[in-house]
Amino acid sequence: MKPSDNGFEPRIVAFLCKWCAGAGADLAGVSRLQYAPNAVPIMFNCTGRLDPTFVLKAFTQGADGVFIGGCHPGDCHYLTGNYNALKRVILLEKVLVQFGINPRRLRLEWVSASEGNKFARVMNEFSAEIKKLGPLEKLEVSRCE
Amino acid sequence: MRIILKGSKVKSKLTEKVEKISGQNIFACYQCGKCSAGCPMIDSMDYMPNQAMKLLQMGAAEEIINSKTMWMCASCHTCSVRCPRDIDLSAVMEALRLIYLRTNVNKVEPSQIPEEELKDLPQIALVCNFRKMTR
Amino acid sequence: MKYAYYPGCTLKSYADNLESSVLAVAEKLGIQMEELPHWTCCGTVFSQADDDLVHQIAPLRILLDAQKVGAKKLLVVCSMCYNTLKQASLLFEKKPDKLETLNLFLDDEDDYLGEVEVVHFLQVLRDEVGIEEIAKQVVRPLTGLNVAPYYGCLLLRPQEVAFDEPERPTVIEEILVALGAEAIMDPLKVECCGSYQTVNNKEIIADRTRTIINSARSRGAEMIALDCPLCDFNLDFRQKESEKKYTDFFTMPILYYTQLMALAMGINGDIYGFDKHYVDPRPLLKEYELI
Amino acid sequence: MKRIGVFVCHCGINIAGTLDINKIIHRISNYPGVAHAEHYEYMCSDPGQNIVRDTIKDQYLDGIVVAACSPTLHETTFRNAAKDADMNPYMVEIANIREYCSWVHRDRPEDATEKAIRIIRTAVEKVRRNESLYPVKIPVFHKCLVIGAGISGIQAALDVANAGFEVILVEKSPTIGGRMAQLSETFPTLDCSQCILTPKMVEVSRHPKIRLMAYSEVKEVTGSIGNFHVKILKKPTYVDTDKCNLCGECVNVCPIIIPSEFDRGMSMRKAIYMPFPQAVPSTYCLDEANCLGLNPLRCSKCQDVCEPGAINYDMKPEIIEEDVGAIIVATGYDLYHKEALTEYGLGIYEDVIDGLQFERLLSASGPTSGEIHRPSDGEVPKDVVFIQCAGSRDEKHNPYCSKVCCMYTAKHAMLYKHRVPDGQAYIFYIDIRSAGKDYEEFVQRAMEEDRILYLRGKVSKVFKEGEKLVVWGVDTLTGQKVEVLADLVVLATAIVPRAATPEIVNKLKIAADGNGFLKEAHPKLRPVESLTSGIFLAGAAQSPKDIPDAVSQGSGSASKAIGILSQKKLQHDPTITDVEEIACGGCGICISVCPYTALSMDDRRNVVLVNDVLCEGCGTCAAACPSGAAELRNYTNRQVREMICAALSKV
Repeated sequence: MKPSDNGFEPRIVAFLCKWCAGAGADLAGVSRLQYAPNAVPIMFNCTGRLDPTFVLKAFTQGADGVFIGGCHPGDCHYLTGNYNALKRVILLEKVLVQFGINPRRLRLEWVSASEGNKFARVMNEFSAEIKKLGPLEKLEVSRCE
Repeated sequence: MRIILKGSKVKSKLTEKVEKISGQNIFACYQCGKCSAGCPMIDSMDYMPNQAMKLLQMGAAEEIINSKTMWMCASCHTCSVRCPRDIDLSAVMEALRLIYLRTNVNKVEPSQIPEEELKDLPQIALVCNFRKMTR
Repeated sequence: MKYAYYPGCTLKSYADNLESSVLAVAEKLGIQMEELPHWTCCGTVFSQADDDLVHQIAPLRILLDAQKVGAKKLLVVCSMCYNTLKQASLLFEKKPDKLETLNLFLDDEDDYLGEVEVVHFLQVLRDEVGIEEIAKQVVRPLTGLNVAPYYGCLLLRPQEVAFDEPERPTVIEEILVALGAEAIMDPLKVECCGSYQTVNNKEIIADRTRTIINSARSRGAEMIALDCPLCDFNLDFRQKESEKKYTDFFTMPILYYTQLMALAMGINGDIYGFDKHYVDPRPLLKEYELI
Repeated sequence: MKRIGVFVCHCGINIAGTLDINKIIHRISNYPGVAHAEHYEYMCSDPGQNIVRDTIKDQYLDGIVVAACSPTLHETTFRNAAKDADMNPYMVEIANIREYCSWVHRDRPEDATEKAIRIIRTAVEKVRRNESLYPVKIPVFHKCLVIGAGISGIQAALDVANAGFEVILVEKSPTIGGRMAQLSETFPTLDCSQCILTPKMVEVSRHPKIRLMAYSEVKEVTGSIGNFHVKILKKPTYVDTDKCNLCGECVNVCPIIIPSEFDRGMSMRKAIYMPFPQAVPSTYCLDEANCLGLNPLRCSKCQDVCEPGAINYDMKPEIIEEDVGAIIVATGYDLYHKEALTEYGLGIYEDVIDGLQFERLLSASGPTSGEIHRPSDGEVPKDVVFIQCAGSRDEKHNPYCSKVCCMYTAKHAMLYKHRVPDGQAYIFYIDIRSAGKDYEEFVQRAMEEDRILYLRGKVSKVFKEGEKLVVWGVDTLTGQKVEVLADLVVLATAIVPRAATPEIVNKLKIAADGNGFLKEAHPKLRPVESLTSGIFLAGAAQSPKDIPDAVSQGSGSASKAIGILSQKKLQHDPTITDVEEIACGGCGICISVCPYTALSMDDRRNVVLVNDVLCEGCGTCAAACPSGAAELRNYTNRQVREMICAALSKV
């Protein structure tokens, strides 16, 4: 494992639902909260759209971490999409271990539209954590060129 | 006397211990008083069962540990079967007794029971009493 | 009908009239009761502490004994023993991890598999024998005798152990009616007698006893039928204190329901043990020409 | 390959102040598929939009990406601009490089610029594979079904009908009016319930747009929003309404006497009966279950005595089929079954009654003509105990608050005092919940003016001692155990959903919550909609409610229904799921995860069908589909995978 101050900038994909986590990220922007720029957002209507293979795809394409941001339990715009996401993440964590990927590289957080602060905070925390874990090297990866 | 409340007191060790031993959530009590209304021993108690619950919520350890309430409880479970919050009050009382007894003191001293009483009392009463009132 | 039978300490001493009448009635009704060979104390009260597994060893040993003799059901007569054993068996059923810990602790014994069902004698009478069958065995109906049943706490509470409606049980009433007696509905029949407080607070028991007996009397009862030896002590022997404390208090005979059953079934009089009660029931029974 | 245009907005210095626009343009221009890249200071301004419009045409673009602020702000703006340039609006994607990038990474401009490039590339990858979409259009039947004709259903039916649409109002019992018809006087104004209700009942029966079907039940509902097909069972009343002249001779001769449901067993009725004199429709009903037999040889007393010959034993149940565009469910409530409250002796002591029974005692048209006589011996009770939260807020019974009991108990005690001035009323309560206009004042009045004794504590036990009921309670404020020798005990038993609610839930394919009440689409923002489009909820079927709330929700659901009925055709966002039949294995996993019942199995072909109208486009099915047959339009697996690659690409 590499030390965290080695200048390593992790690549992170952030799957966000547009109603809660995406809106929370908007609020972080409007509030000009500064956070680590490592995560590139990909927007869904709902975290229910999160096919587990998307996470695996991201790791095989060179992501060092995958973030999923959904609505708090009970707040899903589509009623139960976030519960499905949660179930899939729990399974994915087990699958990742099988692939030799530290499951801490996958993180699911509930972020509401009013939690700009939380969004910025978890972005910083997650980036720092992935930095500490270092680049994902255990896979034979063919990074997208 | 005025009970001085502060955060550190409300988050009382005693309450925490009672919850751990009894397995009950003290803060589930919403003070309807149904336990007290049906309690057969209440005339001999200083604090009513619901008041004991409130004192535990406040973390008023002194008041509760020096109270007669838990010793007067006869473990008849009437409060527990009727509690609308499904709190086993009987277990809470047991926890309070145990916290006291585990400091290695007896509430009832078996040797102090008069000879002629002992002659009459059935085993069941004695064993039962000692199980509840001695360490 | 064959059962492993756990008597408990008090049935062998203070309440031997309960045991002898139970055994006689059981024989008459064809209930075979085989006493566990090496039984020990049940612990008398179920420990309600979540962190106190040691106190569950006593009931566990008894359940283990029952398992050893191959019993599916363990028959208990004393309601305190019933409560303790029933609650313990339910705990082992609901929290297998606790049972596992205890099984490991008792490492020189077999593991208890959690399959013994604890049943009370009343349950057997109602569900296995049937009230009708009891009625058939009656040779000397207790006609005209006004009896108030009294249940106390431990047959009915907590809810999990109750084999009858906790607030409004009827099983003793049903039996009394089958015996030809009048069953008096007393709402205090499920109230606590004061239990173990009798050791160091007999004043309170004197009050409880007076309240319960007066309530039964005000509804026309001449005697109380109950099933718990501790309730019996409190309601019967503690009437002495009630008399002392309240000059306007009148005593009332207290009997086990099984004594009344034995009487009505015409079983040999030696087993009744009427002489063991503080309040002698015999004058009343004579009045009704039952003895 | 599609020709994609990228338009990068400076947003003044909001974006350009942090991001290196030139670098972005340079890198994006070289990205595969990008035919044109362009930047401007304010892309959302008129000149900016003109650039977009003109470039679409000049460069023959197939799709565009606007890299600017959050799509919540200007997605519609640019979609409209594209439309002006004859581009399908669904070929426009917004890359949010302001809120998600320039504003939040001001201290790291280089990294921010790289992130912006990746964000734009993901949008390019998406739009390259977007397809043109057109709104789903659905025809509408301009008719509304209202199930349940209590006050909430009546209000809903009248509102929809007054808006000019036809209404079918179905009521299970022989009369409309529901629970409100049983009430005496209403809090906090104490106006007579029937006086304010019956005019509305009459209005319903006379309204030219309302088809009232009393003594009827909904048997089957198929279809979806705009196009429901319903089958309604009209039960036979065995009385020809047109011939019946309401003489009542049939009732006089009927030999069968059973407890009256309307009076909650406080009075008796015959097998042929009218629930109450103001019933609507105003006619008799022969209750098949209790009649000695519809065979004229068995009894036939009513038929013999009926001069106009209105009694017809040959009447048969009818099934009526209707097409409707919207459905309002207002099936109401029951009281918690009283036998469950064993410690209060309800069910064995005649003088322990529930709130609705007490309403009937108070009612001027009730069995005692509004005088208070207790059921056991007809005596006027002098000490009356009211017990609140009987079966409510109780983990052993119902965990929720029944909401109306605090108010109606105050009213009961007050009305009792008005009828029996020398009597005493005691109310045992845990909390007084009197939130509502003039409600708190009402409760205070009960305490101050009528001297009703409020005791803060819950009763533990009620039992009989001679002619009296002993009530063991507590007053937690004084810390005293109290005992009342009462003549009558009134329990404010919990409000529970009607027993038939699960059946309704199944038939309509809507949902119920953990307590059995109908579940709303969103607890705050969509409180009158069910989870199924086109089906709305009203009244206590959704949760315990008082009359004003029930009426409000009735009106609310009516306005929602009118919103559908008033449209020629319904439009629906086309971002929905498609199932590719060849790939579909018919496993049905997607059906189990769909929260909108938008998917169904075609049993014949063993493939899943999508109901375009019901699908809301969450994509949960697409994520669950093991064969990739279910695809969310413009969010396909292929698109997302390419977006992932773009997000991770080297800049």
